[in-house]
Formats: sequence, structure tokens, C-alpha cells
Amino acid sequence: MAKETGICSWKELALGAAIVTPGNASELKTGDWRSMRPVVDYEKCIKCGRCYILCPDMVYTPRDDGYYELNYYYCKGCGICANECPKDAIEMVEEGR
Amino acid sequence: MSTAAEALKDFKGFSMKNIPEFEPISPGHRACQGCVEMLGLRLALKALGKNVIVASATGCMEIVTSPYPQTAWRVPWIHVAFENAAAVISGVEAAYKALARKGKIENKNVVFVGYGGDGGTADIGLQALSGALERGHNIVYLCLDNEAYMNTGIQRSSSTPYGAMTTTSPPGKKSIGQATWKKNLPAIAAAHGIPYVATASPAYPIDLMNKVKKAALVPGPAYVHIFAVCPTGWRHDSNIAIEVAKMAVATNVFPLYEVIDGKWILSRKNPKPKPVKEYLKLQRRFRHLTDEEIAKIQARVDQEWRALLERCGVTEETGEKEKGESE
Amino acid sequence: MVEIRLHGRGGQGAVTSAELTALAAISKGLYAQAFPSFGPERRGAPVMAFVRVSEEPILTREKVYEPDIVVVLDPSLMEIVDVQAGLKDGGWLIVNTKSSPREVKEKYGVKAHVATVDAMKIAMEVLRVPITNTTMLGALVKASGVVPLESFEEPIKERFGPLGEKNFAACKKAFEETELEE
Amino acid sequence: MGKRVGMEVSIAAAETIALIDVDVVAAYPITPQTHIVEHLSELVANGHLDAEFIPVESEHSAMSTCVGAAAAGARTFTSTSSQGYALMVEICYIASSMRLPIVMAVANRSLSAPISIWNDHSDMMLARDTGWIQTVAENGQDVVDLLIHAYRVAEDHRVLLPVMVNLDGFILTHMIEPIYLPSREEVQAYLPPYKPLLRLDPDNPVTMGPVGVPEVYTEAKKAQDEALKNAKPVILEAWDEFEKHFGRRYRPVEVYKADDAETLLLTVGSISETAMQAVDIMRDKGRKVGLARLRLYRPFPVEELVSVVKKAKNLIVVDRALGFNGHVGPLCMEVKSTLFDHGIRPYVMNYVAGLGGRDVTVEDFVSMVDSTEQKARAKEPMTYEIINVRE
Repeated sequence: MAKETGICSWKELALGAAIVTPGNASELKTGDWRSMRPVVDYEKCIKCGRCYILCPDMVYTPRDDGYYELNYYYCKGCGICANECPKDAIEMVEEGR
Repeated sequence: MSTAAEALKDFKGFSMKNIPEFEPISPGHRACQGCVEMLGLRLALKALGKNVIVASATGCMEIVTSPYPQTAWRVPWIHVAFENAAAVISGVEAAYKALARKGKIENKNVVFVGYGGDGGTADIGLQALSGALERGHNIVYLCLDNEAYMNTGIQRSSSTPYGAMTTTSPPGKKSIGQATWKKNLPAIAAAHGIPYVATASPAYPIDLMNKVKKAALVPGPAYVHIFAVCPTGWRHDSNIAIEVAKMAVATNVFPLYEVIDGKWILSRKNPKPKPVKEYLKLQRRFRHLTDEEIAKIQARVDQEWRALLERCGVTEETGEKEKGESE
Repeated sequence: MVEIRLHGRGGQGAVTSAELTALAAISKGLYAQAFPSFGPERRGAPVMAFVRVSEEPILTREKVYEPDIVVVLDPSLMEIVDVQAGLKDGGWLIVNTKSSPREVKEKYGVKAHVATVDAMKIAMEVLRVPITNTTMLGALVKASGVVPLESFEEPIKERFGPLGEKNFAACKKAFEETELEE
Repeated sequence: MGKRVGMEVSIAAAETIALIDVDVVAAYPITPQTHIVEHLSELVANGHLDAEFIPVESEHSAMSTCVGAAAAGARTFTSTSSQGYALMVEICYIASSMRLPIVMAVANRSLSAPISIWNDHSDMMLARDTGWIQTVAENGQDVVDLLIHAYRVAEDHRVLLPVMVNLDGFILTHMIEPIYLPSREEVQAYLPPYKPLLRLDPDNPVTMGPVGVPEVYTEAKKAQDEALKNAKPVILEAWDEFEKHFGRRYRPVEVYKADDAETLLLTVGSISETAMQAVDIMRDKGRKVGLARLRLYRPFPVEELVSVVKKAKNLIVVDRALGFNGHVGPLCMEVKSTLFDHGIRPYVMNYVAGLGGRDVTVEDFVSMVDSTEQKARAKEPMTYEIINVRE
């Protein structure tokens, strides 16, 4: 956790406490925030991409086959994707079940 | 042909088939569940790609993307203070202009983006924004409007709608909540006579991305006002955030339009607007409102919609069928 | 060190006269300062400007309290401003007026030497505008010799561009026409 | 080759900025700094300076715009005074924290109320904790020289901090005097081009100004504090180099007839030259009076001050602003703390002089010395006094 909490010597800081590792927030597992998880039924999916384009957490990424991959590492479980899926192909299920 | 129209004459918009894959903001950011402000920012920056420099006002989008030592930013980003994102990005733009002219750097047609929330734009940052727009810097300014100071705990701003409950506009025996009408910031931006102004909603992502792209293409300042639903502050479940945003458009509470070279253009005609009540009832920030108050809000929304139609030169009768997106 | 105080009205060019005097001195390798009475600039209001000229570097940053020379660009100021304040007894009071030095000396009880010139008449003749700032420089040189007359030529021409020639002519004419107290 | 010219100091400041070839100027007009801004806009308009001149809508935006420009890698300048400085203070703290080598000329002036457009050091004192390097000019030549020096120090990779060059409002800004203006080549020979260490560049994305969580804020401030301390040798080195290039010598504390002085005056800014005259007058009468002038205000020149003051019996610190703490002026407080740390205990009198454009004369300095020596002999308590105040 040392890295995550930013504990380091003042001598190691970049100029003006800038961060010079672009996008390293991607190390953070915001999936821990989730109590409900979206589960995609690829049988129902029509590859419309609304889950991808409407996700505030960049959880979905396009795949070569046109479907969208879901990354639980980041998913906070907001449920927008399930609510907006025109085919009800995404279901929110309780974590731990 | 005037400047913006000239720059946009061959404009090719996005569709779901050609969304750029690059995410300028990485996942792992700390925005709330269902944060539509983050979604709006994500979509706006996706439309612009890697060749941008971003200046952020203090606010939710600053604090959730940059707590040391992690940054969600994959593009160059600077935060200085609350009220000055427009001034900071003015300086960045001017520096690039001077350095490129003097041959000190290559001219790479970087897009310069400043953004702030409604507080950082409509209240404390209005002067810096007005200055930047008036001076004609080639910048894109995004206002991510979640209608209150959400970062500090949901205090009212001048962009908070009438009747809304916030922590500094609490309803009570002598208060209906926010006692003033929402400041019309896009109209204020348009009054500067800048080449491009638009309103956009993440509920219409392609429309939003296209507008931001247009904002970047026009020479000079451009302003895009983005409706940023905030489940935390608006008191509704996060999963309906996009539904709320769509309802804001469907009820004419947040109409979508562009102002190109001073010409007002409605993005979505809405011949059968839904009652404002449908929008209000989704959010607990309005739940204390009486039917009488709701009627008052309805009247105001109708009046503003008519004024907008007039500006756009459209009559209600000729309003065409609602235009769908390719989504 | 010679210390000069100029009196004029805002917009009449007293500050310019001060500046030109300092520039003339500096161009001759001397040390000089010129500065206005600091404050908001208001057209018509009585204003002062100050000059110091010295062969040594000037250290003082005070206002000029005891001038060796006082130059009055506008005769109407004689009635409303104490132009003699602090003026050294052996110094010079140089006034734009139709009156003779003797008349001025008697009317205002001047202890210092007096020089007069009808700068307004010269300005109208040569420049065709009632602005006496460059004209009065000629009188300043005649009475005090603080800088040589020709040292004004370049600063005046630089300041006034195409009108420089005429302004320097007015300056020279005033030099010739200035009456000194006998 | 450079040239000796008669020139208003504000104009000379602007001409110097053109010689330095800055890239971006963002400024707002405020009396008495206005002439600097006007002349810079003129120099840009007529092509003598190839820069973006941004006539911002406020000082707050002036500094914000400079921060943006400097972060993008531009050599940046602004100028302000008084209330304008007060408005930009928020961003001044940020500019130094973000380590941006902005240079600013401040035409020192009082703060409202009552509103006064005239000279004192209230704004300089307001700036004291902002983390900027601060130098002080005593005359027009100093302004030119210190501006050139400022860029050399600010942009040095061992420093990378903003520099504020103080010049007394009106007394210097509106003064015409002889000034040696160097040539562009001479300036270039002394001042290398600015090479930013970090800049906003899409090819190399960096996040500037992130949230300083408690785990890092203290370290960030420590790093900044060390940077300011480490700036001192670079400031001195740059002055040494300046002397080699231009023949004029600057030191953090400059002295005048101070060696054997029993009573030492300590002044800041343009009144120092008037004080020198007072010293001459008193020396002529055989009095052992000397003068120390503070040239470098930030970082505070502790060692230099100690070595100058240690032999004096009486020290007179002349403040040009009030501290509103009820016991001492802001400069004197710092001087006293420095002397305490080094076990030096002269009799210290603190005079607050020249507030809001009140002239400080030769006689004023003489009477400060008279009064201090008298109080010291009578062992009166050390205190502060506003001089020339009407009862």
C-alpha cells in the first residue's frame, strides 16, 4: 500500500509534486466499491455498445468479435449498464452470490 | 461563410462504429458510483484523443482523478485553483502559440481544454471564463453542470434549479429549497459572440462527442455545457442516472442545442414534451415540492422552451418528429 | 546639483518639460532625475513636476522641497498656487507671462530672480497650439543654463516626431525672447 | 553594445523584458505599474518583442495565465502592484509550489483602506510567505539588472522558483533617470534559453497540481522549502556572473560606511539612497553611522545580515509597512528573530516610515539616529514607532 498512499521521501517527489506516471490510477481496484455486480448475457447482447459508451468507469472495452468485455477490477456496480441495456442482457446480481 | 461554419463544413461525426478506443482518463478514478459528470468528461475527451492539454478547476473531477501518487490522466493535465481554469488554459494556449511561432516547439495543433463544474464556471470562475471567451483564445471550455457544489457536500450554486434541496438551500417552513432560477450559462457564453456554444448530455453520447469535436474544430473559443447528473447530490439510485438525464431532455428541462456563429440550432425537436413532474419525481432533491410549486416550475420551463424555439426560429407546430440517434 | 520644480496644469505638458530637461542632461553625460507629483492624472488640475540635474550620481529620492529654479507654465497658476514655496533666494522664478520680470517681482514679492517670456504668444506663432511646455524650456535655459540649448534638440525631436522641428524652434525663440531680471 | 539612456524606469523595465525575449506576458493595468504593461503591449504591437501579450481581466487571471503559460514551457512575465497583488496572492502561492519560473515586477504600493495609490511596502510584506524569491531595486538600473538576474535564477534547474522584483511605486516607476540598457546579445550571453524540466506536452503527459493527500503534503512542502533554501547559492552565483558580464555588483545585504558604525540603519528599497545621504551628513559630523540595505528579501539573507549587524551597538530597522501585531513591524520582527538566533543583541529601534507615499527625507533618517541613540543611552524599552505622524 506504500505506493498507493503516496508515502515516499520528499527527495523522491517530482518537481512541484507532479505525477509523471500517466494513468497510473488504473492500478486502483475500484471494484471493491461494489455490492452488486453486472452479469452480461451474451446470448441476448446485440453489440449495441451502450454499456461501453455509458459507463463512467471505463469498465467495458470493445472486443474484436464486436462484444464488450467487462472488467470487474474497476466496476463500482452503479447499474447504469443494466438499466440502459436495450435488450435487458445485463443483470445486477448481489456480490457474494 | 463565417468562421465556425467554415471550419465545420466537412464535419464528420462519430457513430457507434467509429468511437475512438483511447480512454484519456483511466479507470481506477475515484468518482462516485454512477457519476455522470465523469461520464461527460470521459466522452468529451474521448472525442478529442491524445493531442490535448487539459486544465481543471478544483472540484469533483479534479479530486477524483488526481490524489497523489495516482493520476487517472493519460493526457497532460493541470489543476491550479477553483476559479481560474479558463485563465490557466488561456496561458497554455498562448504559450503554445508563442513557442510555435518562435520556432521553439513544433506546431502540433494541440486542443486546449479547460473545464469546471457549475460552481467553478457559473459562480467563482465566471469572470475568468468571460475574460478567456472575450479574448478569443482557441480553447474548448467544458462546464460539467451537476447543479450544486457536490465536491464540498452539495451546497447550492447559481446553477442549482429552483426548488432543489441542497445543504445550503434546505426546504423548511419558510423555504421551498433553492429560491432562485437556474442561471442560463450557455446563453451567457453565447452572448460573448464566440463561434461555438452547445449544450450536451451524456444520455446522448454521440451528440455530446460530436459537439465537443466541433468545439475543437472551430477557431477561437468554444463552450460546451454538459448536463452532469449526480446521483449522490440529486438523491436517486445510481442505476437510473442516464434515465434522469434523458428525462431532463424529454421534459425540456435541459434542451439540447448549438449556437454556431451566433445562429441558434435546436439539436432535438420535442413536439410532445413530457410533464416536468416526470423528471422531478425521479429525484429526492425535489420530493418536498407541492403541486403548486411544480406547476410554477412547469410554467417556467415552458416559457424558456418557447424562448429557445424563438431563438432557433422554430415554431412549436412545425416541431418535427424526435430525431433518434444511431444508438 | 540643480533642483527644478515645474508648475502647470494637467495636460499642459509640465511633466514632459521635466522629462525633456532630464533627457537633455543625461544626453550630455550628466546625471538627472525627472518625476511628476505622483497621483492620478487629471486634465486641468494644477500639477507639479520635478527635475534634478547633477554632475554626480543623484542619490536622493525625496520630492524637491527647496528648488533652485521654479518654472511656471501657466500664468493663472501664480494666483492659486504658492509657486515660490521653498524657492531659494538666489534662485530663479521663470514665468510664462506678458509681464516683465520687474512687474512679476513686485506684484508677487519674489525674493528670487525672475525671468519672464510670453510663451503663449510664441507657442501660438510657431506651433499654432497654446501648449507652452517646449517653449518654456528655452526660457529655462536662458535663465539657468542648466543644460545647453542644443541638448534639447534630439530629445524634443524624438518625443514629438514630425512636430519636433517646430517645437525646438519654439524653444529657441523663447530662449531669444526671455527677459531676465537685471 | 548596450547604451546609456535617459528613460522612465517603467519603460526600462518593459524594454528589459523585451531584451530577455519572454514568450508570454499576461498583465492587468494597475497604478503605478501601468506604464510597464502599456509599454510591453506597445513593444509587442510594434514587433520589438515576439510574445503573446494577454490583457487579462484581473490580476487573479494574470497570475493564473502565467501559471498556465509557464507550465506549457514559456518564458513568462507579469507585473502588478498593491491591490492587484493582493488579488493574485492565491495563485502566487501555487506558482511557487508548482515550481514555475515566472518573473514578476511589483511596483510596491500600499494596501487599502483608505485607498492609496502611493508607495510603501505593504504588498511586498503580503508576499513574504508565498515562497517566491524576492529581490529589491533601489534605482532604475537595479530594476533592469535584477530582472535579467531574476530569469537566470528562476530558470536554473537547481531553483525553478518564481522571482518577484520589487521596485518602489512612483518613486521608481515614474522616475526618468540615466540607465544603462544592455544589448540583446549581452543579455543572451548571460541568460541561457529556458529549458523546462517538466512541461505540459501531449507527447509526454504529466499531471500537474494533483491532490496533496496528508501522506504527501508535508513532503511536497519540504521539497519546496529546500528548493528556496538551495536557491541562495544560485542567486549569489548569478550575481557573481552578472558582475563579470555587466560590471555591476549585487549582494544580499549591501552596506554603506557600515564597517565601524555604532549605529546602523537597515533599509529596503529606494529610500536607501536617501539614507546614504543622511549617513554622509552624520559622518561629516564625526558620528559613526552606517547603512545596511536589504537587496534580497527571500530567501532571507541570515548570514549576511548577521555579519553586518554583529558589531553595531544600535540598530535601526526601517519598515515600510505595519505588522498589526501590536509590537513590531514585519521586517524588524524577522531581523530580531535572526539576531536572537545568533546571540546578537544590539539596541533595536523599529521605525515605520513612508506609508502610503509619505516622503522619507534625509532629516527623517537623521532624527531616527538621534532618537535611537538617545533612547539607547537612557535604556528605554525597545519599541516601534510610526514616524512623522500627526497627533
